[in-house]
Amino acid sequence: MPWTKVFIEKDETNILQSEGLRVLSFRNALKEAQAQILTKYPEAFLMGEGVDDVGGIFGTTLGLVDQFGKERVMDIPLAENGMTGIAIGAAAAGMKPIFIHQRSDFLPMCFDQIVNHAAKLHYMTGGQVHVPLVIRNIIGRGFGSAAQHSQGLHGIFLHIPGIKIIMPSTPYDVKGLLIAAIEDENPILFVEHRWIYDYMGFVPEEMYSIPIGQGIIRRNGKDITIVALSHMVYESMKAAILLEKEGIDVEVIDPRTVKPMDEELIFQSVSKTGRLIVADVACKTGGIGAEVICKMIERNINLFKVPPVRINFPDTPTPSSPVLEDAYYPTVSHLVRAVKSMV
Amino acid sequence: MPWTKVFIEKDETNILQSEGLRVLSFRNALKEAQAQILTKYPEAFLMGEGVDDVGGIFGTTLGLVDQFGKERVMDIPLAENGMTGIAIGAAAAGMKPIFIHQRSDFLPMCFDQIVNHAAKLHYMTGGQVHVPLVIRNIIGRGFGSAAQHSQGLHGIFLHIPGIKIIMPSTPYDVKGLLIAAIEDENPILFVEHRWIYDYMGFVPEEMYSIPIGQGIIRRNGKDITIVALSHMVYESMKAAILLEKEGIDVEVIDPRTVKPMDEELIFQSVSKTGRLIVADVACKTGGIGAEVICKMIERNINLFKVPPVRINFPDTPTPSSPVLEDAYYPTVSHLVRAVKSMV
Amino acid sequence: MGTEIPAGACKFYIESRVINPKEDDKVMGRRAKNLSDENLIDLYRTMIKIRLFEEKIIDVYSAQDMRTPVHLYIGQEAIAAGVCLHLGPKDYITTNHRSHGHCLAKGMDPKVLFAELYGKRTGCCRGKGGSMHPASVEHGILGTSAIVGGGIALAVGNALAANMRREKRVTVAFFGDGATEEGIFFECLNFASLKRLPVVFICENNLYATNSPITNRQPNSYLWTRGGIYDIEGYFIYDNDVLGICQKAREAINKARSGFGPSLLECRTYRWKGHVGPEEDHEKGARPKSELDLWKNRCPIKCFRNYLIYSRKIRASLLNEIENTMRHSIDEAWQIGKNEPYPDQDELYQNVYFQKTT
Amino acid sequence: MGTEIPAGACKFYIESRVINPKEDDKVMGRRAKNLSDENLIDLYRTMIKIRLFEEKIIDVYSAQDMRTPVHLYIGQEAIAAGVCLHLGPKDYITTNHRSHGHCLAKGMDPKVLFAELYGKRTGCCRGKGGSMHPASVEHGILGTSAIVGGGIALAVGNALAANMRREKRVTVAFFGDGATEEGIFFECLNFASLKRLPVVFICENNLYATNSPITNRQPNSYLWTRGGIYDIEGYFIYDNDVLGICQKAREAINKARSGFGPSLLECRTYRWKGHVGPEEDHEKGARPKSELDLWKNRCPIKCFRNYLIYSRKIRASLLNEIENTMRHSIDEAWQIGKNEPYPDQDELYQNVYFQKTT
Ligand SMILES: Cc1ncc(C[n+]2csc(CCOP(=O)(O)OP(=O)(O)O)c2C)c(N)n1
Ligand SMILES: Cc1ncc(C[n+]2csc(CCOP(=O)(O)OP(=O)(O)O)c2C)c(N)n1
Ligand SMILES: [Mg+2]
Ligand SMILES: [Mg+2]
Repeated sequence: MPWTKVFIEKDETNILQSEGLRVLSFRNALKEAQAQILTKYPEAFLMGEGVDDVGGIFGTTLGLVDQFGKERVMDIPLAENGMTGIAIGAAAAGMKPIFIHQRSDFLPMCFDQIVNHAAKLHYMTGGQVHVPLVIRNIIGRGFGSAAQHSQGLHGIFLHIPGIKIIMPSTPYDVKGLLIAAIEDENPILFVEHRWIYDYMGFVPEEMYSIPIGQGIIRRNGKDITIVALSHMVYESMKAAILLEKEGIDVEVIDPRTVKPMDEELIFQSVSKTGRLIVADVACKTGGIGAEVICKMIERNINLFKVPPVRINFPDTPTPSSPVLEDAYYPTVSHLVRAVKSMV
Repeated sequence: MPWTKVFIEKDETNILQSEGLRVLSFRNALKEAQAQILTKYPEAFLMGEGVDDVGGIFGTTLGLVDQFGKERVMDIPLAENGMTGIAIGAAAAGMKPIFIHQRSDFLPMCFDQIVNHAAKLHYMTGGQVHVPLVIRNIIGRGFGSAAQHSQGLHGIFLHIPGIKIIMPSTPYDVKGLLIAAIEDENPILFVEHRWIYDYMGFVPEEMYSIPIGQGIIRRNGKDITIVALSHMVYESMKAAILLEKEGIDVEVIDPRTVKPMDEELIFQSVSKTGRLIVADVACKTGGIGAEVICKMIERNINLFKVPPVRINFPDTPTPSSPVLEDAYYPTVSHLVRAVKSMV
Repeated sequence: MGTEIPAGACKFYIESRVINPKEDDKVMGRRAKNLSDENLIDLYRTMIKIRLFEEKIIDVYSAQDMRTPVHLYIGQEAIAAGVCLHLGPKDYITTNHRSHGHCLAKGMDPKVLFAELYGKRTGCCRGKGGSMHPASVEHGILGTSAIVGGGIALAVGNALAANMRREKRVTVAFFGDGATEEGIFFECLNFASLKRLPVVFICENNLYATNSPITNRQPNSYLWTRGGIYDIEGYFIYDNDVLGICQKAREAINKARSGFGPSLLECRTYRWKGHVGPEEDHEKGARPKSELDLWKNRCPIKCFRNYLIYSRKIRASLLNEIENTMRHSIDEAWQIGKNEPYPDQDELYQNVYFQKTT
Repeated sequence: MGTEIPAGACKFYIESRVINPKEDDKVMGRRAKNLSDENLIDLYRTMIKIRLFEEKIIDVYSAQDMRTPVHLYIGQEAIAAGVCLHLGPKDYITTNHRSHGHCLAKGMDPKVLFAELYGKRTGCCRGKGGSMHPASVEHGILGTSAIVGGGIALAVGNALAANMRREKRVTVAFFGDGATEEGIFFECLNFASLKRLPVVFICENNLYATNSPITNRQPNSYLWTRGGIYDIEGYFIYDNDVLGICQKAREAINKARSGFGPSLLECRTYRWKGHVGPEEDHEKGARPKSELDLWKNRCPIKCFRNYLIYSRKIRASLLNEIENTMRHSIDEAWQIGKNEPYPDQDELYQNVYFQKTT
C-alpha cells in the first residue's frame, strides 16, 4: 500500500509517480496539512517564533502567511510559557491553535502551562472546557546543536495524564496525523525530527485523517520486532534491509502515536518474534522504551526469548564536537549489531 | 538495626527511647539536617517562598531564620524559574543553595532552569563548573488539594541526565540523605511527602551521610518483593504485617535514591522472590515503575514467576472531591489485594 | 489624620486614611455620579453576598466535611463587586486560588459553588475542581488555575479568541500582588498590549503573598506602574474604595470593549483571614493584630454602608433587609449544596481526555 | 541630516545620525575625557580582535569542519569592548548564543575558543560546548546558555554569590532584545533590585530576534525603561557609540561595585550577518539590503577609527599596525585551534555528574 510504505531513497518514489500517485516531502505534506486546516477551520491558527519569516520553520510554514495573513500565521514574542498559556486560553474559548517550537528543547520553558494547565483544564472543569491545542516541536539533531538544541523530550509527557503524543514518520502520516490532531481537540504534543523533512512519499491531495492510537507495521518479519519512532523508522528500515541479506527477518513497527499507544499491535508482533528492540530519538532511562517493555511483560512474562533492548541516545547531554556527536547518536550499525546479538 | 527500621506507630519508638536512643520526627530530622548544614558550610543557604515564616515549610525550617538570619534563610519572590536560575548561578559560583518548594507541582515552573541549565551546566562547560543545588519539593496529598497541588513529578526527572533523585522515607534517612545531597555537589531533586513528616525514628545527633545509590531492605521476605518509594514504604510495611498473618512473606525494599538506583539490590530480591510490585507516589505510565521493571527484564527474562505490578496514582489528574480523592490514592488494601493476586 | 500602626511588615506602606464617612462624602459622591441608587444597591448586595457566603464557610469549616483548601476573600469584596458590575454574562473573567468572590460577583449560583466545595456531583466542576478550580462556562469562567499567575495567561488567551472572532467580549483577569512577580505576568502584559487585546488586569494588592509581605518580595509596591513599559495605562485605587474601583473599572472595560486595548488597575486591599483557612493570621503570629484592626476599620462593606446611609440617604432598614434576605438565601444554598449526592467513583476516570460526542 | 531608509521593518525606529566624524567630535570628545590614549587603543584592539576572529570564521566556515552553529557578532563589537574595558578577571560575565565577542573582550584566548568551535579536546569546554556554550572560569565565564534569557538568571546568581561572600566582584549580563520578552528577565530584574546585587544588565538591541523585527514582538522598543518599575536606572546608548557605552558602563559598573545595585543599559546596534551562519540576511530576503548598508555606515570600528585619527590625532599607521598584528595572531590562533586533537570518544560520558576528587 503506497500510504504505508517508507521510502528511504528518493528514486523509489519515481515508481509512485509513474503510477500517477502524488509524491510529496514530509515538509510539504506538513505544510499542506496546515494550509488545509487553516482553510477548513476558521478557528485554527498557527503561532510561533518566526512562523511567518523567510525560514518558515524549516520550510514547513513557508508562504502560509501570504495565504492566510499575519493574524492566523502569527509571529510571537519570545515568551514560551506565557504564549502557551495564551494559546490555552484561546483554545478554551473555542479556537484551535497550532503552537510551533523550532526545537523541542524550548518545551521546558512552557512546562508549567502544558503540564499544569493544558493537560488538566478539561478535568478540573469537570469537562466543561476542553483545550484543542497542538504543539508542534522539532528535534534538532546534528551540526553541533549541542545540549540545548537537540533533545527529544517527548518521553516525559508520557507521565502527564491529559496530553497525547504523536510522532509521525512518513509524509502520508504527518499530514493525516496533524489533521487528526486538530480534529481530536485535545492538547497534543506533535513531535517532529529535523532529519525526516526531506523524505518523500505518497500524499493524497484531499484532507484525510489517521486514527490516533493506531500503529502500523512498516515491514513484516518473523525474527525480531523493532518498535521505531520518528527518524528511527528510517534507520530501522535500513537495518532491516541489511539484515535481510544475512537471513534475519526484521519486523518494523511504527507506533505513530505514543500516547495512546497501539499496545496490541506491538504485543502481537512480539508474541510472534519473541524479540523486541525499542528505538527512540531520546535518552534511554525513563523513556518510552521502558514503558513499552514494561507493558509487554505485564501482559505476558514468557513473551521474550531474549532480553529486550532499548536503542536510544545515551544518558548524557548532547555534546557539540563532531566526533562526540557521532558517538552520541545510534546509527543503523547499532541497530544491526543489536539485532545480531539477539537472534 | 534502629537506623534501618521503619516505625509505623509512635509507641514503637518508646522502646528506642528506653534504650537511650534519640527519637525524632521526619520533620525535625530534616530541620536538624538543615541546621547542621548551615552551620558546617558557610556557602550553604536556604531559599524558598515562606522559608522564614510562621509556617516554616510544614515546620521543616521553623526557627532557622532566627539562628542563621534572613540572608541564609531567604524568603524569595514568587518567581520559580528565575529564582532557580539565580540559585544555579550562585551554585556555579561556589554557593550551595537548598531551594524549597511547598509543592512538587511548582517544579514545572522552573523546568527550563532545572532541565536545560542545572542538569547540563557541568557537561556543557566540560566539567569546569558544577552545580551543587538541592531542590526540596513536597508532594501534597489530601484534603482536596486537587490537580495542581498534589502531583508527584519526580518520575520525569529520571529521563533528564545530569540530575539525581532522592526520596527519603525515614527520619534517619532524611537527615543522612540531605547531608549527602549537599556534599554530593550535583543538582539533586529531593522529594518529600507531606504524609510522612510525623513518622518517628532513631536519629543520631551528629552529622552523618548516607551513600547516594544504596537502597535498603526494610523487611526481609521470600514470597514477593515490593519496591516502595517515600510514603509507600509505610503503606507497604503495613501491608506486609497484614499479609504475614495470612502466611505471605513480603520483602520490602526502599531504594531511597531513585537516580542512581540500587538496581542490584532489587535484582537480588526479585531473583529470590520472582514477584515484583513497584509502589510509587505518582502516576503510573512513564514513571519509575516502568524503568525498574524494564531494568529487571533486561537483566533476566526468566526473573518473574508472575507479571510484575505497578501500584500508582491512576493516570488522571487529582480530583478534589473527597470521595474521588479516596478512590484516587492506592492504599494498604490495594497492596494487599495485589500481593494476594500474585502469590 | 493618620493612623499609627505599632508594628507590622507593611507599616511603611499604609498611609493615613480618613474613615469618617462625612469627610469621605465629597470624593465618594463624585465617583458615584454615574451610578443610580439601584446600581449602588446591587453593589452592596454583591459585597454582602460574598461576605455571607464566606462567613458560612467559616461557620461550618471545622466540621471537616468541606474538604477543600479555602482561601477566603473577606475584606476584599469591593474589588470583585466593583469590577463585575460592568460585565455581562458573555464577558470572561479569570480568577485564582482566592476564587469565591469573583465567581459570585460574576453571577455564579452560591449553591452550585457550595456543592463544588463539598465535592458534590452537582458542583460546577462535578466535584473535581474544588475551591481552587471553579469554572462556569455560562458565566464566562473557563477554568481556574491555582498556579500563581496561571490565570493571567488564560485571560489574555480568552481575549485573543474574542478578538480573532471580532466579538465585543471583554476579559478581566483577577490576580494578587504575588502574581506580579511571576514572569508570565510580563509576558502577558507585553502580548496584550502588542495586540491591543480587550483585557483588563486587576491586581488585588493585599500586601502579602501567603505570609510574605510585599517588602520581602519587590523593591517597591507600585504595582499599577508595571504595565507602563508596554504603554498600558495603570491606576491605583485606594484601600477598598468600592466607588473608585467601580469608576476606574468601567473606564477600563469600556476602553477594552472599544478596541483600545488593556489597562492595569492596582486595587489596594487586605485579607482578613489567613492565607488559607478560616483563622486570622495574628493567631499564629504571622502579622500583628493591630494591622488587621486597622483594616477592619476600612471594611469595604461598612464604609460603603455608611456612605449609602449618610450621603445617599438610603434607609438602613433597606440595607438590613438586603442582608437578611441574603443570609437566608445563602443558608438555603448551603443546605442544598451540602446535601447533594457525591459523584460516583467512576467519575474519577472521566474528562481526562475530551471525547467528541458525534 | 537624516538618512532615509527605503523599506524595512525597522524604518520607524532608526533616527537620523550624523556619521561625519568632524561633527561627532564634540560628543565623542566629552565622552572620552576619562580615557587615556592607551585605553582608547585597547578598545580599538578589542573591537578589531572580535571582528577579525569572526571574519576568520566566515572565511573557513564553508569547509564544514567547524561544525557548530555560529551566531556572529560582527557590527556589535562596540558593546562587548566598551563594557569589558572596565572589568577585571575576577568579574563575572554571562553571554548568550552570540557569544564570541563577549568571550574575547573578557580576555579569552582566541585559540582556545577556536579549538572549542572545532570541537577539539583543548577547547575551553573540551569540545562539548561549541559556539553556543563557551565557558572559562578563569575569565569569570561560568557557563553559557543558548536558551534565550537563561544567562540573565545565571548572572544574577553569580552576583548573589559575590554579595553573600562580600566580594567586590561585579557581574555583567549580556543579552539581546529578544531576551527582554522572556518573563525570566523581569524575575531577575526584580530580585537584583530587591537585593541590590552588583550586576549590570546590558541589552544589545539589534532590532531583531532571528528574523522577527522588534515591532512584531513588543509594543514599543524603549528597552532601557524596563527596569524603571523596579527602581533600576536605565540608559539608552545610541547606535554603536563605543565611547557612550564605555562611559555609561563604567558608571554602572562602579555603582554596582560600590553596593548601589543594578543598572540596565540598552545599547542599540545591528548585526550584519544572518541570525546564524555567515550569510547576510538580505540574501534570502529577510530584510532589505539598504538597512544593512545604512548600518554598515555606522560600523563601530570605522567610526571609532575616524574619531581616533581625526580627533585624537592617533596615527593611522599605528591603527593599521594593530590590525595587522591582530590579523596575524588570529590566523595563528586559528591554525593552532583547528589542528588540535579531537577528544576521545569516551569524553562523551564524562562530566554528566560531578565527581569529587577526594
Ligand atoms: C507558581 C506557584 N508558586 C507558589 C504557589 C503557592 N501559593 C499559593 S497562593 C500563594 C500566594 C499568592 O499571593 P498573591 O498572588 O498575592 O495572592 P493572595 O493569596 O494574596 O490573594 C502562593 C505562594 C502557587 N500556588 N503557585
Ligand atoms: C527560549 C528560547 N526560545 C527560542 C530560542 C531560539 N532562538 C535562538 S536565538 C533567538 C533570537 C534571540 O534574539 P535576541 O535575544 O534579540 O538576540 P540576537 O540573536 O538578536 O543577538 C531565538 C528565538 C531559544 N534559543 N531559546
Ligand atoms: Mg497578595
Ligand atoms: Mg536581537
